[in-house]
Amino acid sequence: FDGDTDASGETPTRIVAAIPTDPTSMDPIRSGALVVLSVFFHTFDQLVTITADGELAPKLATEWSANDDLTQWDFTLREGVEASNGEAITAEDVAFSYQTILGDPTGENYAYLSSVASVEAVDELTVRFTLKSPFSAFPRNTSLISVVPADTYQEVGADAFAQDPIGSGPYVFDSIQTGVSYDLVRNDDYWGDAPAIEQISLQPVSSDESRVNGVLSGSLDVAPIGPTQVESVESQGSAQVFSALSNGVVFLGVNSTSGVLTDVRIREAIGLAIDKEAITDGLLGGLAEPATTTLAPAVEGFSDDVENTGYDPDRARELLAEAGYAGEPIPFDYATDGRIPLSSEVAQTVQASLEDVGFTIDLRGADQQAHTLKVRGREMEGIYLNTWAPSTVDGDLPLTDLYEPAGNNNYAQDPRTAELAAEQRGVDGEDRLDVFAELLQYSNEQGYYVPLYVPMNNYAADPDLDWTPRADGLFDFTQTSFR
Amino acid sequence: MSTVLRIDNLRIETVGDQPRTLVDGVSLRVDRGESLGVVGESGSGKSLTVLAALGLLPVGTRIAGGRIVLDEQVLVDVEAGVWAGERELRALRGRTAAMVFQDPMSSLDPLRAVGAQVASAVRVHAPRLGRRAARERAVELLTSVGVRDAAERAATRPHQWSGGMRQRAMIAMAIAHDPLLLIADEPTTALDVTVQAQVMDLLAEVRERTGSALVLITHDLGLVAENSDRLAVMHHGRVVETGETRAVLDAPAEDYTRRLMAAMPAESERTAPAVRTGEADALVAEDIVVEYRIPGRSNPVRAVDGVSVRIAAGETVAVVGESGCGKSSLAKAVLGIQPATRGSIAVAGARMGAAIAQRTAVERERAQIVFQDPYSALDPRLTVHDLVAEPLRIRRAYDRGKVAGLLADVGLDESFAKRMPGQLSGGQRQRVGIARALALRPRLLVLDEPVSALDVSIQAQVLTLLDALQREHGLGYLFISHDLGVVRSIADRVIVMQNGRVVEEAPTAQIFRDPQHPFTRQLLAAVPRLDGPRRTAQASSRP
Amino acid sequence: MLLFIARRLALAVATVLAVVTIAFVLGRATGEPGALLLPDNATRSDVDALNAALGFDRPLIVQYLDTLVGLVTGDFGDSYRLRESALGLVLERVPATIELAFWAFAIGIVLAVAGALAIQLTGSRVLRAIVGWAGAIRQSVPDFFFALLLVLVFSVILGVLPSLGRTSYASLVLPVLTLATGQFVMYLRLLDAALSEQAGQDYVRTAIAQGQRRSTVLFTRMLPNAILPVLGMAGLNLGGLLGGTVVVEVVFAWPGLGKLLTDAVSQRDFPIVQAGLVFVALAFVIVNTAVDVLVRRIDTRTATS
Amino acid sequence: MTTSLVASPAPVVRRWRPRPGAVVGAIMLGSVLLLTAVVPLLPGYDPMAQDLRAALLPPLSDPGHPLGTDALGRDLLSRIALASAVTLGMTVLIVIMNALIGSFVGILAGYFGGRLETLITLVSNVTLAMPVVLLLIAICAVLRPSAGLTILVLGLTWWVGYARVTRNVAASLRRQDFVVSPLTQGADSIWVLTRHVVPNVWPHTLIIAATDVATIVLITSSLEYLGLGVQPPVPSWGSMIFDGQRHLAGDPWLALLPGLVMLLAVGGVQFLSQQFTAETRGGLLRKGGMR
Ligand SMILES: Nc1ncnc2c1ncn2[C@@H]1O[C@H](COP(=O)(O)OP(=O)(O)OP(=O)(O)O)[C@@H](O)[C@H]1O
Ligand SMILES: Nc1ncnc2c1ncn2[C@@H]1O[C@H](COP(=O)(O)OP(=O)(O)OP(=O)(O)O)[C@@H](O)[C@H]1O
Ligand SMILES: [Mg+2]
Ligand SMILES: [Mg+2]
Ligand code: NI
Repeated sequence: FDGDTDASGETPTRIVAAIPTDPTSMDPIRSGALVVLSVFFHTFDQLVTITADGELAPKLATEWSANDDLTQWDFTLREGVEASNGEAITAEDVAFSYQTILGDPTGENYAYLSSVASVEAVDELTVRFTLKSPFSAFPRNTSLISVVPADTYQEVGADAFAQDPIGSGPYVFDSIQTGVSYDLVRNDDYWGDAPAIEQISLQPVSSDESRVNGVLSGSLDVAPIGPTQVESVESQGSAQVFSALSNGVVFLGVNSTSGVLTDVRIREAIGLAIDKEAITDGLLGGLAEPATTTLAPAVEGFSDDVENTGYDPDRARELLAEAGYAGEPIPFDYATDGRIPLSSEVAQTVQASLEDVGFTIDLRGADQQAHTLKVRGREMEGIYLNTWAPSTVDGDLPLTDLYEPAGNNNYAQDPRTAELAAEQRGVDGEDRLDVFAELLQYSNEQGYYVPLYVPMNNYAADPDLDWTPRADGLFDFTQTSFR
Repeated sequence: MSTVLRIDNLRIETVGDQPRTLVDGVSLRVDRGESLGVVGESGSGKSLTVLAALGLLPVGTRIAGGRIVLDEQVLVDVEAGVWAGERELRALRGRTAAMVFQDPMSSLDPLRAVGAQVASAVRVHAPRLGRRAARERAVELLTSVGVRDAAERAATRPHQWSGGMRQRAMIAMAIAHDPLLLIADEPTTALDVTVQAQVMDLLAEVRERTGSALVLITHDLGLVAENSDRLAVMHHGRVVETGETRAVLDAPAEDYTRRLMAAMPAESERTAPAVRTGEADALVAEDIVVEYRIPGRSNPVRAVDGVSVRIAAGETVAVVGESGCGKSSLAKAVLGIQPATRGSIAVAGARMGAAIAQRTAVERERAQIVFQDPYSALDPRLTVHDLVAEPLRIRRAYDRGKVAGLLADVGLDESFAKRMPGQLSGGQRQRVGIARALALRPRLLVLDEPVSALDVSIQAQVLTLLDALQREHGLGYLFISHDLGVVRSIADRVIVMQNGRVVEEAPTAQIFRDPQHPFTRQLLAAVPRLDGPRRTAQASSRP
Repeated sequence: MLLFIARRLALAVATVLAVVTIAFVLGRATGEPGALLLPDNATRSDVDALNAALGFDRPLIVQYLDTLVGLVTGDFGDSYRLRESALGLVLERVPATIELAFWAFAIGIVLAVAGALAIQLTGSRVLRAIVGWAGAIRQSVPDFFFALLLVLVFSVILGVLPSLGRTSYASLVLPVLTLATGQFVMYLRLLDAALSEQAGQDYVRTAIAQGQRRSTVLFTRMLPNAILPVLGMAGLNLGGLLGGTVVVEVVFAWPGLGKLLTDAVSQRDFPIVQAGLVFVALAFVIVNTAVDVLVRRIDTRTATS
Repeated sequence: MTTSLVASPAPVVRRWRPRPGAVVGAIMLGSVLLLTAVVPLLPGYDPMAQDLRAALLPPLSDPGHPLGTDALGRDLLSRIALASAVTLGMTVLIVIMNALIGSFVGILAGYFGGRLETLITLVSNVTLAMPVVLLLIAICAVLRPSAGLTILVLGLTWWVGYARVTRNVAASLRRQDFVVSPLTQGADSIWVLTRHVVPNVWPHTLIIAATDVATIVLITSSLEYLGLGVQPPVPSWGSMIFDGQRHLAGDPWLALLPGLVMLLAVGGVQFLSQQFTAETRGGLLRKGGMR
């Protein structure tokens, strides 16, 4: 039984997918939150794209190259690309898009381009980026920036454009009902291969249970679900489950600059006290892997050689005794809802494990937004649960945030980590990976973060859906079809 | 002469595991066109008996034995196992027998226009009558019971009608189908004497027209004397005496009937006044004006308009007048509960502020009040002892012995001290109220209709008590009442009020013998008396 | 009557003003939203720039006056997150919530009236007991769980009704059912008590003594008298009903005001919060004033006392 | 009534005959109270001890965990007992706060009337017009969500029902003679309020409180759904049902057992409270003719 198959038995060509949160504005210049990208990937072209397996691939740009010190990047554009209203997409449009973003520090995309000094159209099909400092992984950041047709955008203005956005992607907007439904139809004039799916409807559904039941009852074709629901969906047989390791890491942030946590032995004891396998296998039902570093294996920059403390509660107790820890309460903040599935259970397990070895933990839940504000205000006093998943599938974004001075999660403010994070940008290939490895190993030894696990992205889907989920959890249905 | 209603050996009990018998072996008979009076103290089973006759017993009670025959139709015969069904009863109600209830306000639907309610009473048994015709008939009926501008008034709701008018509307509904039997359950208790007289006149006039028989339930012997052919006296759920009204009243055979009659206020003035000369006047109130502000209306309602009262120590001054003439407002002004807007008040020789808040505790204790309604005057959660002790406690003069003394003064022995108001009869409550008022040894006692809520028998006890207390303590009484019989037997002087003004003031004897003002005469004429004129439907109108 | 309406109007204005003020105070106390609007790797200075651009660097009193001016002109500004007119967004969601609340209320009260009348008419203890039990059971199941059970039965197992969204009349059924059952229980209790009270009134006895049918008395006399106070309660309950839709909107992905507002509150999207709260408060005072006026028209007793 | 001067005491001993509903209610509520009281005394009681390796044991499968375990391997029986204590405790606190505030406000408004009453109407309108959920989310965004905060916010805002009823009662009491009479004897308003008004108002408060228990339990559990309320690892009925519903397909008892306990308690209180409220239940007068 398949709700999408019509009476004639033809394979369906419309897909209804649930997104977990409301997208913001449909103006790709100003909006750049992750969930919106699930829309923009379909309706706009970006210079490059990141494939489901995390590799960089051409999209609007066919090729790109840098000068020797990696401070100047030239992108060559595809010829004959047109927006759905017929406006040609050239280097001018690319330059306009990037320049507009750079001109507004309050936009959501501004931070992705923090390394860019200037953008110019060299000729019709060449765009040149001049960077403030060397940056080897720069092209990955361009996968997040959508290119708008400059004339149209300027003509109608940003607000009107957001109501009726025009792009050059494989789909065009059919209708937008803010917060309700984002309906796309196939762009038959698209320059690339025509996707099999003709219509896409992206609908925000915030409750886990509702997404599962939506798929099970046929209201949805594909939806992200929580780890506890995987087993029951599988057992129902009326839907298939996709599970794939994500590009994110769930970790404990540690404020190593205040209280007892300034002592590295105590920080180490935290890592030793937590049985990560018990979390991944028991609590998360095997739908996660223990993490060794603050980068997930799928992310560029991950290294197998980096080791973490491992699980050794006895050693943790010893360390605590050595350090003279006398039960000073350590605040432990977590977000009750939002980005980390089962965050409350995970936090409770972590609390129990820590208290097991002698810590006194003061567990404090807050909603995701309050938690985010607190993280970004550097207000965490003890430890906190957080996650980082780079949408570029490259280690650079998290490094900035975790190890550079301006990083929101950087409580240590260790000049050495900042130095290594910057160094990584100036080198390429194996050399770059070595720098990463050194940084991540150092971080683990210092106990600045306690990596917990790499979660899987889980989806329930129509049993006939032929689809490969992306590591970053975003939707891209250009390669998708129904059997 | 055929019988309209016949009740034989009726027994009514409460339902439940341990039934209480409420009405026990009552037999009554009402013949065509005749009028039967049913009297008896409160709770004697009068209402239950007649309600049972129409299958209207309240929830929690049931017929346990006996026989009821209405217009030759056996409604109940417990021994024979006959029980009339809902449908049969419905056909009889309102057509064969109709009822007029005591409280005309609560007996009408507050949300529907009075005319519509009369019209629906018309249509119940004349379903074929169109709405318009029913409405016309309703107006006709209302006009026939003396409602002026009936067509216009029909569209207004009960709360816009006065008590007497509402009772007229109830009667209009009851006579809509010229019933063989009218049952009136205390139809005038809520009304003052003048209106009562009008309503009784109307009932007689209607019966003359329709030939209906009447069952009149009341505890006013004067009322039955004037309005009934035969009389049944009930006591504790039984009929203790029946017979021709005149005969029974002239020569009561039963002890209880005699007691009832003895308790009626004598039709003579007080013989030995208790006025004490030489002491300061209990009350000197000059030119009192009381006004009520009505929210949303610019000029206030003037309830008392320039009244002056002087009461000597040991003197009883009665204030009479019809309902709403400002008697209670005057009393409240004296006490400062509703401050007078003008005028001066002096109690026991001392002038005091208009509002109670302006009076010191010592000033307040000089004037005390006994309230009209003994049920609302006592906090239901306190014991008698605490109730009487309260004024003493307020003044920090509590003393066990004093409380016992006060209770003894009002004739309540120690055994009452621990009871709650709910366990007292109305008369006993009123005595507790008097004890409270006396606790602070006032010079002036304001009595706002202290006996109008009581049965005659209890009324007599309270009046005797008041007289004794006055003699003992030299109290001045401001005695408010609309019962002229009571006033006559207790007051030294009478003030007659109408519309907030004094229309006549004179010693009691003079007022009753030689009333000057027409309004006073009208009041006096309206009082029902045992030897009053008969007000009965003419035998000639009987079929 | 005019004076009465004028007083109610003054009260309404004061209510709305107070709600806005509370919203403002709470809003400013919850912190500045900039950090929530930018991606994880945005820096402190980006966030500060955004907060300044949103006007959070102005003195509080200026911001408050600005809010009040917005209240008067009906311009609450643009949503920080969605970058659209806040009022527009709120109004866009209003129909969905009203649809939900209206049907839940209407069905709840109609069923409650029917149930209460049936209890009175039959006088059946069994019926009252059944209804009492059903009410207790419904009241013991939180809305979110009740909704989930409905979805499991009607969408997943039976497959007859959509489990989420607002696409057709069918999608209205489950959310309305969730809310209406709760409303039903509440109103049934109120009505049953009110009717039982009316049953003891003398005017009922009068009507029966005239030979009226019990059913006629029940429908034409007791019901109007009993329903007036219940209507008053219903008006007051409106705020609660709107609050109660939040959970249902989340479970059924129903694009209503409740979800928009709760999200806006947690995301510190103050223009939406303020526009939404003003709307809710206005709806509340308008409905209640209307109910009061209606009740006073039907029951003229209250007007004179 | 006899007419002799000294009436004999007629003690009004109304035998309290519980209706069947009240008995059932008492048993239901009693069993929950018993559970909360007795389970903590049992040897295996530990609502916090986790054992991820013994997670999601079904009921009756393990002698150590008679009702099984939750997703973190915690003993369900212990947790249900603790949740009952927590939820009932919260509810009782909230109800008491509401009853106190509402009655206080209602009595003042009813007794003094005037401007004070207008002000109180305004305050109650504002609390009614401002959905409590939104208020709580906003406050939780400032302070951390916690049981205390929920108690405080609900306790301070849900009192309008009490205020309305007590205002009416107090307003009608104000006109009663027994309230006026102490004034004529020299008492002040405080005397009248404390000795006559409050004692006569509070039975009404009690009746509302009894029916309000169910409402408060429902509201707090809805708040748990939004993450506002009792914080982990301390359980409440709402959070247990919410956590359990994620396992509804495989391990339904996780949600159903706390749900059942909640039903027993809420239903119990409800049936008990009907004992107070429905004294004169019956059809129109009597049914079925004369009989
Ligand atoms: N529904 C009821 N359930 C139980 N007892 C009742 C009920 N109605 C009346 N009674 C009792 O039956 C007795 C007779 O009541 P009834 O109303 O007939 O008195 P009454 O003579 O009409 O008195 P009154 O003059 O006060 O109207 C009283 O003791 C009363 O308490
Ligand atoms: N609180 C009040 N507000 C407005 N008007 C009032 C108030 N109390 C009494 N009145 C009006 O004042 C007038 C006199 O009332 P009052 O109670 O003094 O009459 P009364 O003579 O005691 O009548 P009754 O015999 O019915 O007790 C009436 O018209 C009444 O409607
Ligand atoms: Mg009677
Ligand atoms: Mg009076
Ligand atoms: Ni007697």
